[in-house]
Amino acid sequence: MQRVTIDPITRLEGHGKIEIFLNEDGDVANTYFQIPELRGFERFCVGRPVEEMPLLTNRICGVCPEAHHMAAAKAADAVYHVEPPPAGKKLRELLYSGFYFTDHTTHFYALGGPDFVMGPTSPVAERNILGVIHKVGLEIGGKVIQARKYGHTIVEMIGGRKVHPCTSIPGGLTKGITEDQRQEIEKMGRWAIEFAQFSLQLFSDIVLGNKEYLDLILGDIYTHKTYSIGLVDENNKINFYDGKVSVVAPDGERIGKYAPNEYTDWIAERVEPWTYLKFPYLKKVGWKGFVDGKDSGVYFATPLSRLNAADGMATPLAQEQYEKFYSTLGGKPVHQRLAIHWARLVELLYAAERIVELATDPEITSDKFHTVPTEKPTEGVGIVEAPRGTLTHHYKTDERGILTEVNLIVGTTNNYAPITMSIKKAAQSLIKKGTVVNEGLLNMVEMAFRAYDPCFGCATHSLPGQMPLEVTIRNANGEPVEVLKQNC
Amino acid sequence: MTEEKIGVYICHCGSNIAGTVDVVDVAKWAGEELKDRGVVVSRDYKFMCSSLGQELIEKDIKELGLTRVVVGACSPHLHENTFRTACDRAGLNPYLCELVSIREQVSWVHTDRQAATEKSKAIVSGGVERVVHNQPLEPLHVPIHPATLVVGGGIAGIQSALELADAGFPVYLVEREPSIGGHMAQFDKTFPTLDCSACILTPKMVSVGGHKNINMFTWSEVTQVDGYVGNFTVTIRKRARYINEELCTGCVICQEKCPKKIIDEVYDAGLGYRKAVYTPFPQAVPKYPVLDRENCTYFQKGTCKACEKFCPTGAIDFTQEDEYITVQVGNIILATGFDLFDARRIKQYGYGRLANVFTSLEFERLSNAAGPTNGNIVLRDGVTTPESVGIIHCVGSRDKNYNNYCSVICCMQSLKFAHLVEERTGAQVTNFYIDMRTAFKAYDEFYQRLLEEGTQFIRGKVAEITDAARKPGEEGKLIIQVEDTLIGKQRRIPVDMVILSCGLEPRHDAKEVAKLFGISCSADGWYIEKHPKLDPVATMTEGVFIAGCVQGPKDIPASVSQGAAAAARVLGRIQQGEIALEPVRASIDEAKCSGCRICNNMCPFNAILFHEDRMVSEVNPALCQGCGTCVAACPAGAISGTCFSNEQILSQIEGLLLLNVRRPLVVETVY
Amino acid sequence: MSANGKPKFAMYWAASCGGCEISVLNIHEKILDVDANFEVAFWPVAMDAKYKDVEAMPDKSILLTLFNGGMRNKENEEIAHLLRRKSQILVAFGSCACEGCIPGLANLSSTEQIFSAAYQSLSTVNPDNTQPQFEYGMPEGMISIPEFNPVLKTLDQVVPVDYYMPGCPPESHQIAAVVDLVIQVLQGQATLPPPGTTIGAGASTVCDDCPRLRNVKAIKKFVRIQDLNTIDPELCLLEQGIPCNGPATRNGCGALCPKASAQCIGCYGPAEGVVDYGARLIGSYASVIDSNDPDEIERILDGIPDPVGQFYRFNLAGSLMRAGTPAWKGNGSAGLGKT
Amino acid sequence: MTDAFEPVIIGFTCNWCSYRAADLAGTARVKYPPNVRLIRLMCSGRLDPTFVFKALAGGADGVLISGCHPGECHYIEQNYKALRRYLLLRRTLVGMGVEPGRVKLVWASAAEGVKLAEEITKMVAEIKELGPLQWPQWAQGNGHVAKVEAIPEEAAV
Repeated sequence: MQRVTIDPITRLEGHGKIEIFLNEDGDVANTYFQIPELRGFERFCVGRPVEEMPLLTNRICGVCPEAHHMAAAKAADAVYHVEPPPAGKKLRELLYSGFYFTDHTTHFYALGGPDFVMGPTSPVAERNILGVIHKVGLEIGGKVIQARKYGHTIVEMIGGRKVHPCTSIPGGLTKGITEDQRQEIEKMGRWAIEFAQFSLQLFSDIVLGNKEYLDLILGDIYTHKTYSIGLVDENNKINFYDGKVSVVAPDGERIGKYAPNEYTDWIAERVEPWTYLKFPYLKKVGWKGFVDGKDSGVYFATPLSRLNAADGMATPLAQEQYEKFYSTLGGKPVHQRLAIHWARLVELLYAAERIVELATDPEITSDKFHTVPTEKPTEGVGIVEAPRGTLTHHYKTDERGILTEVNLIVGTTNNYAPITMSIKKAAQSLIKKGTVVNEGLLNMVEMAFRAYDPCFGCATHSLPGQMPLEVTIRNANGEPVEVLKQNC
Repeated sequence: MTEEKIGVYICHCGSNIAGTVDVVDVAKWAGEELKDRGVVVSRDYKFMCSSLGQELIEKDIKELGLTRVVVGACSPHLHENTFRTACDRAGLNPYLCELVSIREQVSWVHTDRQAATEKSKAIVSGGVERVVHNQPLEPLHVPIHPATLVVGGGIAGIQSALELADAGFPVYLVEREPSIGGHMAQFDKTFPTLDCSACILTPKMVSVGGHKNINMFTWSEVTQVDGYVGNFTVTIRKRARYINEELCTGCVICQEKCPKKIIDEVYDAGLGYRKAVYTPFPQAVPKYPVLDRENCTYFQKGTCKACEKFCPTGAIDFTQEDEYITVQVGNIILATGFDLFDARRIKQYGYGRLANVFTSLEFERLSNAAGPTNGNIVLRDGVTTPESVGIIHCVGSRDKNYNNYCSVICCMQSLKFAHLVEERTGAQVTNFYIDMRTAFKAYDEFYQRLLEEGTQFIRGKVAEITDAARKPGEEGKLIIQVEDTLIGKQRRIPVDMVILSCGLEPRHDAKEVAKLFGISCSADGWYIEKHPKLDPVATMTEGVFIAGCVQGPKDIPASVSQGAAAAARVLGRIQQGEIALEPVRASIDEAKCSGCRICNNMCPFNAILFHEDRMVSEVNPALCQGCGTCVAACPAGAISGTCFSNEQILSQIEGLLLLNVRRPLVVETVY
Repeated sequence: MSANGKPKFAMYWAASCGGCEISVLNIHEKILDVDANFEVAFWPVAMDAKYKDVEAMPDKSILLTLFNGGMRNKENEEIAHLLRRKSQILVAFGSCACEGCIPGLANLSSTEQIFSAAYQSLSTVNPDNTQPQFEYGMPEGMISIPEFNPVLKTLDQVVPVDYYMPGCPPESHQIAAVVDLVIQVLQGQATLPPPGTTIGAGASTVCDDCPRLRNVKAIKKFVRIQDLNTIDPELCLLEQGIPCNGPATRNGCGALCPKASAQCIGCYGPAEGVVDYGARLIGSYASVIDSNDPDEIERILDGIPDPVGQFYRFNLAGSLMRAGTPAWKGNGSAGLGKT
Repeated sequence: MTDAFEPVIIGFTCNWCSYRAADLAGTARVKYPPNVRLIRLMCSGRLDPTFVFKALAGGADGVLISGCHPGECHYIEQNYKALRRYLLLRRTLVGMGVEPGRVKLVWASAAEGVKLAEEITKMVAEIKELGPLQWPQWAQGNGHVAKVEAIPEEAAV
């Protein structure tokens, strides 16, 4: 038996590692996507005061600390049975929308975008943000950097810091914003809407206008008929900060919605001995292994799944794009994973519109941004939509608000099973009878997991350089038979 | 690894150390094991502190070029100075010498020779690690202001003031009461010689009053003390007398004309009366009366002014206000005396309930010719002369319910009372004592004399004094219930009058006063001397001395000697002109100080100031006493202290734990 | 020096969150200066990252390595040793590498406790208590994951470190400044600070940069921030009873959190020359408690329900008590000089 | 280490009271176990928690802090600062899993040589009960559990 080791790949926490085993015929027997790191947050947060969690859990991920900050703050609210005043909630959501705008921008232009803008078969050296900038023009590159800056500015204004915000506490925030800041945010928001529309235009010009890409998107390689989940408001419209989690079956039927405190009825996690990361699945359906279909509990949580799980967008321009999205791709639900990139842009527009909505809300500059908790702290769950998937924080405390139990289901973790499946499928489709399509394998496997934007992906390609990929094909004894490496 | 060349010297102290510690082994061990820690020579010697021992060190410093010295011998409090001086003679800065105690801390307190030897090694190793971080220092020199503050105008304070003033140096004498004199001025006779208290005290009071070098503040209190030895700034509150001292002749017509009578709780111990404007007693110094505002009809009702009307010199001044006067002094002598134990606290003795139970002070007034009864010893009714009197010793003293200590003077004063009663009334006197304590010159002779005079003595602690008669002969009497421990029987002694020989207690406000002057009280409230035997009048606070009963109960001769002794100590300082202080001081690195102001209230000596402009704190080395509290409090580690720096202590810990010679506790995994 | 004559640059993440990388990216155009002045030899986020390529490099051939992340598993330590060998200048970059950061709090727990918390959590269905195995035989063959260290170590507890750059993450403007410095050094216009120095930060503490009013401190009670009706935007947080770590925390961030009315949580670590960060806070907080009565002091201290977390939030792995190696070791004879 | 566990205790003493008390114990030939090694500070207020951590991390099984009785501090009130720090330090150590009995605060005046000796004897016995401080093992992370949940009210103050 032969094995192919891809190590390291773009990682989540620590390096990701892909093991591909070939059977005697040289076909793919199995693949393993290993996450080789554990830091133990669920243990060492125990004993800490609950108000520390928005600060401690930031450090789970420096790419999406805002998501942990929000989930933790909401869980802490729940622990104290306290509702932030309207201004408090809106400020948090405004911060969060700013973050979404930055994050989605970075991902599309720096990571996902290049595959399409440059073309999947273009030299790897060009398939990065600089390549994009060269192709579409410097002034767009400037816009991209501008967009990231704007998003960070909004985060810093409300969150106190660009990375690892610090202002959310049980019951609201430590500070509000001034009228001047509000105006600045509104200005940036309006610019953001234009930028988002421009980005969607760019996508439809370059990608939708090109049959080759469309086929790639609609092709079977990246299609998994799994469940979709995503946070929706009372009108079943997408909301990143608040609401219930809608669960939609592969056939598009909504099998239910769960409130944060009901998540354990819906989500379960499976432990495999060969990786540090757990595999969440739908408890009601059950774990059937790495397979899709209505009988398998495997689900995914991405921009695409959120569109699938919702009935539409809460803002007008994004709603138009939502409709266009499904009409183009042949109705709901969409299972082709590469469509995640497009869905992400629809969310980008929503985030931008939401920024303006909130920035123009008369309450946003109110000084009533915090409610002092009065009830005895007990237990609480907080859920937000991280860009990379539904993020769940669950705390139990003693009567002083000291944590006695902590459970976290982190964004990307939701997609661990589907990513593994996508990688396997890509490998199977590309490794036949021991013959390997070098560039193809590397790139396609890459695209397979990059579509999910596993944590850190956003950072990966924003520098000139090459994909961190190499495939070693080894025999069963682990001796290298062939080494494929990208040169540039 | 240090560049220093360290010499280690282990003392046998005859057999004091060598008897329990293998000093030769310790010295050998240090020479070998601590070689790579900088030890270049390690010796043991019979008596390091002997001149030969010191020469040994000096020789090595000169010949081997030692840069650090560690001596393993006795406590630094004994010989630190000896060895520092030796180093100094050899040209090594004295503060580069470290004395570690392997006698008091090892050989004298341990028995197991091996354990003691091992511990000695650890202690020496601690000294070696520490000494590397010692810095060469110079003692701080502080000039001494020639003036002195004496607080308390009792006999001790008076003695101090006169000694200093006669030597030609200015003195500020502060007294809380209207007149100086203190308790002694209330007495009639003084034991054992029975000479008249006033006769011996008044001349001294007068010479104080008239002394050109003594600036007297009566009816006054010290409210603030800033600064440090050699240069204190003292604020004195001079309470308004409502008498113009320029004009007053002390004729006391005002006192005669004043319509308001008040029981005199202070001077006459509540037995007599005084006026609202008064001098406490005829020989008062100064002669000016005091107008007591609380009791003055004019101040309370708005009319009267009799005193003003009749004052021949127009010296009455109702507009006077308290004055605050600031003086500079180099030293301070505290002689604030004692309070009498409050006999009411012992319910079963019935004082305050049973009319004819008197306190010692009351009796002093009764027997005083200038007292309320002109020296007639009578019962509360003011007429009846007692036929039998019981005198009870140790009231409030040597009693775990009140004070554990012996008040020293009670036995002798009781004997004095017994003598006076018998002499003046012929009454039968019975003394109730626990132990007779009549040490010191001519005291026991006095006791013998009393025995001959027929005074009865019953050994036993009085259980109760009651007026409840049980037997015939007890009616109308006070019955003293006591167990006579000599015959081992309960006895009931009926008497007409009981005198409680009350003990001495620290002033009720002793603790606040101690805080004001930066000295410390013992648990029972007496001020702590620097050394109970060798330095009884100095305190731990440089420049502050104590004399008389503030330091503990004592009789007049002892108080006088202490007054003189304290003065002598101060004179010595003044003569030197300056004083050398240990350079143990804290300092702040401004580059590291963020001005968080956490250290700002760490210093009871106000040595830390905050510069608003630069937003940094600074230590005034003149005020700093070197306790190091701010060093430990600084969150930024911006404060460091000489002689006890972090480096020194942390290194000493490593040395004590032998980390300097031991293998790592945890071995690193190496690839 | 490489073929193109540009010195080699490397950046690596061990157990970290990626915030350091984001902070580096947030220096925006400066990143191009790095590209212009250095040949990026090794940077997993940016490019091909095969360890054996690094192993193939001659020792000391990388001029500058920014190393972030803690030593959570054996693989982290191997790379630390590898990069130490290959690098002339090794910088402990960010709180994790300098002092362990938040993940260092794991040093209060045993491996067993950490694993059971993770793999027996209340949403985990794990009846036969499966746990990750460092080596595991699948039907297709053996596969392995790096061995989990019993404690999280800081970088300098595993290899000698030349410079420390604190912060969680280090602020972009500080990174930019350091990049400028190194480039100036390359152009001979500046010299490097002495080894062991902390760079990209101040020598004082956060209060130095904090605009809040401060007075002489006398603390009557410590409060949990959510229990305050209003946080005075002008006054020192500690004086409001909020346990702010600013006084003991090295400056360099610009007092971001206190400016946002949130307490400083100490991510820049101890000030210059401090041996134990938490000890400084214990000493200073306690000193300003305004009571001499043991019972009242205890009552006031109840306001700090989690002293270890409060005082060692970022610093536990670098502290005397919970350091992975004996604290006195490698810290100079008096355990000083380490920041 | 010998088979019978002999703890090492580092003692911090105040120059004005407890260090003199130790001297007095010596002059009076009062006996106590040799497990304690003393360091002289000018005042218990100088005690930096760093010293305690340093000692425990360096292999000491216990730390004794001693200063002047409340109200008797040579520097007026600095021993109260020591008290405050001790109480917070003890809470922190408990949080780290160190038994509170391992670090003790004892007031001892210059006159209390006997008391100091008694306290030392008592503490040595208590530490022997507790056994060695497992710091090196904890530092390795092997099975350390923060076993001490609450602070018993036996404050030696």
